[in-house]
Amino acid sequence: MNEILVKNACVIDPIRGINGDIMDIAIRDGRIVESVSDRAEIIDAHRCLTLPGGIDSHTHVCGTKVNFGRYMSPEDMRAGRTRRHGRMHVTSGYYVPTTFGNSYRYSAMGYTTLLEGAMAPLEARHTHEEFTATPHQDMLANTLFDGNWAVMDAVREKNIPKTAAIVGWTLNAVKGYAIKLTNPGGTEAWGWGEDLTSIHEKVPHFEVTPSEIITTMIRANELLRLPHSVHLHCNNLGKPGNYQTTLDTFDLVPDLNPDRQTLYATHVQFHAYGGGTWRNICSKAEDITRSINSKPQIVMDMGQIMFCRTMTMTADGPMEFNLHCLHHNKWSNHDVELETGSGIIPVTYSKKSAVNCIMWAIGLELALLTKNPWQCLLETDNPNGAPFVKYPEVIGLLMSKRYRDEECATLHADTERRTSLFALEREMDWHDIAVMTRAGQAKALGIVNQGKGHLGAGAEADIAIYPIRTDSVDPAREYRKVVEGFQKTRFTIKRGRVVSRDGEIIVDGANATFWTNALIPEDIRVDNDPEFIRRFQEFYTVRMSNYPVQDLYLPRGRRVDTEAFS
Amino acid sequence: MIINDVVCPFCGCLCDDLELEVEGDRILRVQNGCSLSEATFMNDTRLPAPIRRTASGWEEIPYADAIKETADILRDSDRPLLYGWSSTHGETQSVGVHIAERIGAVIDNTSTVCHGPSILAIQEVGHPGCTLGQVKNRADVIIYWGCNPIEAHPRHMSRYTTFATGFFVPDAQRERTIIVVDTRRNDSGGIADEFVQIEPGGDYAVLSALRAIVRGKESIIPKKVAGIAKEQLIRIAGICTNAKFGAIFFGLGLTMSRGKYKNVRNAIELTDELNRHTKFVISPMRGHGNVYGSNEVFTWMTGYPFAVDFARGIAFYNPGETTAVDILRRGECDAALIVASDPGAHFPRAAAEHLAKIPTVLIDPHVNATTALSRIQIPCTAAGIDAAGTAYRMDGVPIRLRKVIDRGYPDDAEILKKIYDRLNGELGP
Amino acid sequence: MRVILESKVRKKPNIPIEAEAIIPRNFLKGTDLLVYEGNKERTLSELFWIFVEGTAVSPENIEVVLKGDTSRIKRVGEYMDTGSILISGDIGMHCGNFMSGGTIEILGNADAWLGREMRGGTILCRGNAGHYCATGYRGEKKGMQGGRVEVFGSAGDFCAEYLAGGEVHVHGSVGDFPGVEMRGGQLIIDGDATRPCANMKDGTCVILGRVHEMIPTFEKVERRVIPEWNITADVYRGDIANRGKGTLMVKTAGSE
Amino acid sequence: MNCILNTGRSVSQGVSVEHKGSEEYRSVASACLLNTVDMLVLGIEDGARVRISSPAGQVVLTARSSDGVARGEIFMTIGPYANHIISSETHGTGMPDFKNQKVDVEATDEPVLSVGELMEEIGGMRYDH
Repeated sequence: MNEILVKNACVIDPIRGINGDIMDIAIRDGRIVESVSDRAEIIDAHRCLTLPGGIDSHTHVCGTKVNFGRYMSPEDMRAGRTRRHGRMHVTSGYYVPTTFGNSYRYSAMGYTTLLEGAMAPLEARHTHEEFTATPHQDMLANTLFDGNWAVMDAVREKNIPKTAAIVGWTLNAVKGYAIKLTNPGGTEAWGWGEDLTSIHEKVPHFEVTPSEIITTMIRANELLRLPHSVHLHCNNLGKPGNYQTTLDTFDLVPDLNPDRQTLYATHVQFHAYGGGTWRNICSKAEDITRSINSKPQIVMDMGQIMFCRTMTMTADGPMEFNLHCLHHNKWSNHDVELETGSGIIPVTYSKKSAVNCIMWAIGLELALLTKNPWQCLLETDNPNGAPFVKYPEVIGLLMSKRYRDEECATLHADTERRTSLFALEREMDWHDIAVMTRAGQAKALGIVNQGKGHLGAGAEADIAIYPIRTDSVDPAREYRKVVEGFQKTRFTIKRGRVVSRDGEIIVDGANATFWTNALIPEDIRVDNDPEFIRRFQEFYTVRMSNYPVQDLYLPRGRRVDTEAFS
Repeated sequence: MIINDVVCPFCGCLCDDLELEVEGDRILRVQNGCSLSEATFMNDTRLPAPIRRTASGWEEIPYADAIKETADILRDSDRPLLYGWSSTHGETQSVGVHIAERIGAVIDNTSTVCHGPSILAIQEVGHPGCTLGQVKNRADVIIYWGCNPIEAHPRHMSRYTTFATGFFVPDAQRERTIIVVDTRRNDSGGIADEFVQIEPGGDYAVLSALRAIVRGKESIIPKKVAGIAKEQLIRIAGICTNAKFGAIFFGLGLTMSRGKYKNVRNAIELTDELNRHTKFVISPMRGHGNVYGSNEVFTWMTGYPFAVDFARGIAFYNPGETTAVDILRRGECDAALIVASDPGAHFPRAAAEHLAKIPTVLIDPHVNATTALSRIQIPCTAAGIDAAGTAYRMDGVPIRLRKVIDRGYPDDAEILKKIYDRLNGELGP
Repeated sequence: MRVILESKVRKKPNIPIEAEAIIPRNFLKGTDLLVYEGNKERTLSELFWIFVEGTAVSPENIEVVLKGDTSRIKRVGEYMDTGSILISGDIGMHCGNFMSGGTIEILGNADAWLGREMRGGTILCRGNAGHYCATGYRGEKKGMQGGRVEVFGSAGDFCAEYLAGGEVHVHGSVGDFPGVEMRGGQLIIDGDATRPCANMKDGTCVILGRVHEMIPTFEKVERRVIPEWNITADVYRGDIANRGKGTLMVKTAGSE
Repeated sequence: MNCILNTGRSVSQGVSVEHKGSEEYRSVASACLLNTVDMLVLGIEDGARVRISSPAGQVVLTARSSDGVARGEIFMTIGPYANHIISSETHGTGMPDFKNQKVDVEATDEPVLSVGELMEEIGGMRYDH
């Protein structure tokens, strides 16, 4: 029996409605309990800010595309090198760090659960291999369906149960957690070097539109009763004037689930541009947030960019090629047969660039203009907008108007005119930040029931204790203390073990991987469908029997069963 | 017993549609495989037990002794080299990296003498590629440049390109145009619709010329480039820009010839240029079954795909300096651990010679040329035959190799873990 | 102040030494510096006989002299910003990496990556330089960005790859692909060169000797007298394959 | 005769690659493909032996005529015989010149060594099993 008692913690636990109470947290064998024996190890939090472990609901840390980002970037690897010491392996890299680098740095920031934003089913085994080498966070994988041939065929047939059956089989086979659509339909068009420019344009050959794919998948998702909603990267990412596509997409979304959103729209900053060219691009964050504020069925995340050199990587192959033609730097592309695509290019976000400054402002506007913090979560689409180590700065900016003003004074002169950020007075409080960095994620991902995102009895003991005294720090003025405080916890506790102390990793990790298993009626299971099997064997280059990821790739797999079709 | 959908571990194609008949610890029959695959499964003669070289000859020793001695050699080394890793599975590779990190070694894999230059090129300009099924289902133009699939990847054409039926290419042989570019007319050239014979070492110039032509700058190109008439270059550029989906596969003809990675870079930049007109992809024809896996594992663990030097505690990478051939040629390393490969046969003489001068340990199921240069050899399982594990196909698709029989050998990952544990015990935290 | 480092005889003389600590500024505080021999940390005095002559109050007055077998010592002069280093024999790889000021003079030959990613200062190599003389690092967009590298012998392959600024002058010949991926700066080769300036974006290269295998995607602009060099040269623009605007000048045969 | 040595893979090399002690492997790896005209110039016939030398070393091989090989070029499968004469210079790239080693070709009566013998020439000790 392993017991810990965290004493004198200043707890903010939004899911349980606790906001800054000084209390003790009892832990036994990895879970939070009502009380522990007097033999428990004592950790004195000294009234420091204590939150449920951080959850990133959209990050790129593991898998084919991420590793290719590393593979092609030896110049980045020399940016973040640390030696092996104690329990810590060697790490390399700043914006595309090694798996251990990612894991240690997230852990130092108090993060204990990550959702990998994009996993191609055919290459899922790779993602899971890297999950086990990212040992200090529990992992979940968004599974890509945006160009899935079988899905598009079922969508064309307007067959929601069949769509659900294909999704259910695939998630089970590849040990995925949720449905991800990246530029739906566009990644298939990119197989021919083309893209789709509106949600009503037809995918070549398949004769379905993004709008049909999105709406059918939303219904299939609910039919499967998946814990998370459809996770959408909208069409037309990164194009001036794309906000209209984003608004049109939001208008498609019904409200189907009482427990959570019906659509999770990711990195919305990249989808909130007005104007028609890079010269007249402007912010449409007000339009986007007006829509979000009237649609509780949608949750988004920021997709904040920060000024730095980083790497963009996404399943959105055509977008990356367009970006490449603009930047003339290195470009990688990796289309995945019958499923999806991907692209990678390095970028530098600079304050000298009006476009970059506007992008930076839009991310913050989205957060500040969204009334309900549960609807706008904090992330940078790591590493697309910035590496995740920049989160503390984003927190600082949201909490301090003064910090924003200081930054704004250094931006390209056009920024003020083409965004509304300079006029926004809102300063977020500790509770808002707790929502936007863990509680909101847990609710949106549907893992509150798995004991994530809160500190109630029965929850997994994932806890972050930051060296911040909320009673003495004024975040509006002392934003530097806020930024520093969120960079390095005093303690990060993962499933009842102290894994990180003052930024130092002190144990070997033992993470878990969550995946969903929808129980699908025999008569519509696709692995019983001869036509599905025939097409699989004929057009994939791996045999259907070699496709599923074996259980042994998830040494601590946590299956989430759903009563699909019930 | 018949086992279906078995994965062949030999080359980077990782064909996964083999049918094996096995009985006990023997494989009786291989179906669907090429001759390389058949030889891999059928002629699998192993070193029976660990051996140690003495002044008078070779002696068999117990596994425990071999493991202890190996750990001692590595621990006492000031500049150990860990090399190989491509004919085994990912778990072994991953333990190898941990050992390298632990003892401050240089760890390198066989891409160093294969597609290492392709990696250098990709690190300069990226890699527009795709999985092989994308080519199979869509490509109407296929270019094999400096590679000979008929000899090196015998089923590549039938599974993925020339003869493969694809969704958008139902009549593959009629609908696909095949271009072969090489310095000599090999069998693969015989199948081509267009064969382009380049003067040795002329690939770079030809690729530059094609890029300029695709850009509409054909007027500056001389009448002949590396032995190829300008008209043929213009015709090829035309075939490429008119393709619906084009795919370039390249091999050692680019990576090993003069200019090395610059040839590959130029081919990638040609692909990039073609994407401004149509869809084009490019892929290296990776050799060893799991050489791409060694790149993947090294990359996520260290940040670099090969040639990683841990001497300073951190990971450092600089091919030409931290690559195995260079370290051996300069006589730098004072101990070597070779896993699942045969540098004795595949490294130039001077490099191989140094292996015989230092304590070299070989962990490999087979007796090979390196055996003769080693102090100790420890036999182990062969991934894909009597050991299961992950391998990465030449296009990055991860496939699980199966264990089809048990021959009583320990897995190389297990042997390495014992060495690692010993080193950890002796070196402390 | 002059610091003389004379290499000691080593048991394993082929194992490389990494000695980025050897820059003039570091000797202001004494000679208690750490270097690496293979994977082992060593003090400077374990590997060198150290002689210090005179004193200095500022690093620009410090001269470091390396004697003996120094051909396996890497990274000497890395991040050097002032003062001088004199190497009496050959020097190992990466001499003068990231150097921003001061002078390094090598009386013998220099191994590969001499002056890698250099930003300022001067490197004089009286003998030959190895491959990748005055270049950059794998995957990085810019190579040498400033300063001057002068090689009195010849240089190996990929000389001045990714050159982005500063001047590289090789009095002898160079190997394959000099000035490949160049994007700025000036490369002068008194001797012969093979496949010069392939894929160049910008910058200027002058070749006074013979060119082997000219890249076919350079456009000949004119033949003219180049007053600075007192030669008649064919002037090319390229690399057209790479949308380049670089200048390559090749002395015409017989012109003086 | 001065030639350029080119090397590559072949099916028969691949088939016997894990049996480097075998006669089959020896015959594949020690074959030296020459242009027919070059063989005439050297005054040798198919199956005759040639000594190939380079600054890196020398090795005796069996000559085989091949139309696919250009004049002035010789072709071998990758392996220990080819490597016996290939320089370990990598031009700072890690990759030796496996495709363009300058060599000298002459007729000889000396025997073709086994792989084990080649390895013993560079300090190894054969293991026979």
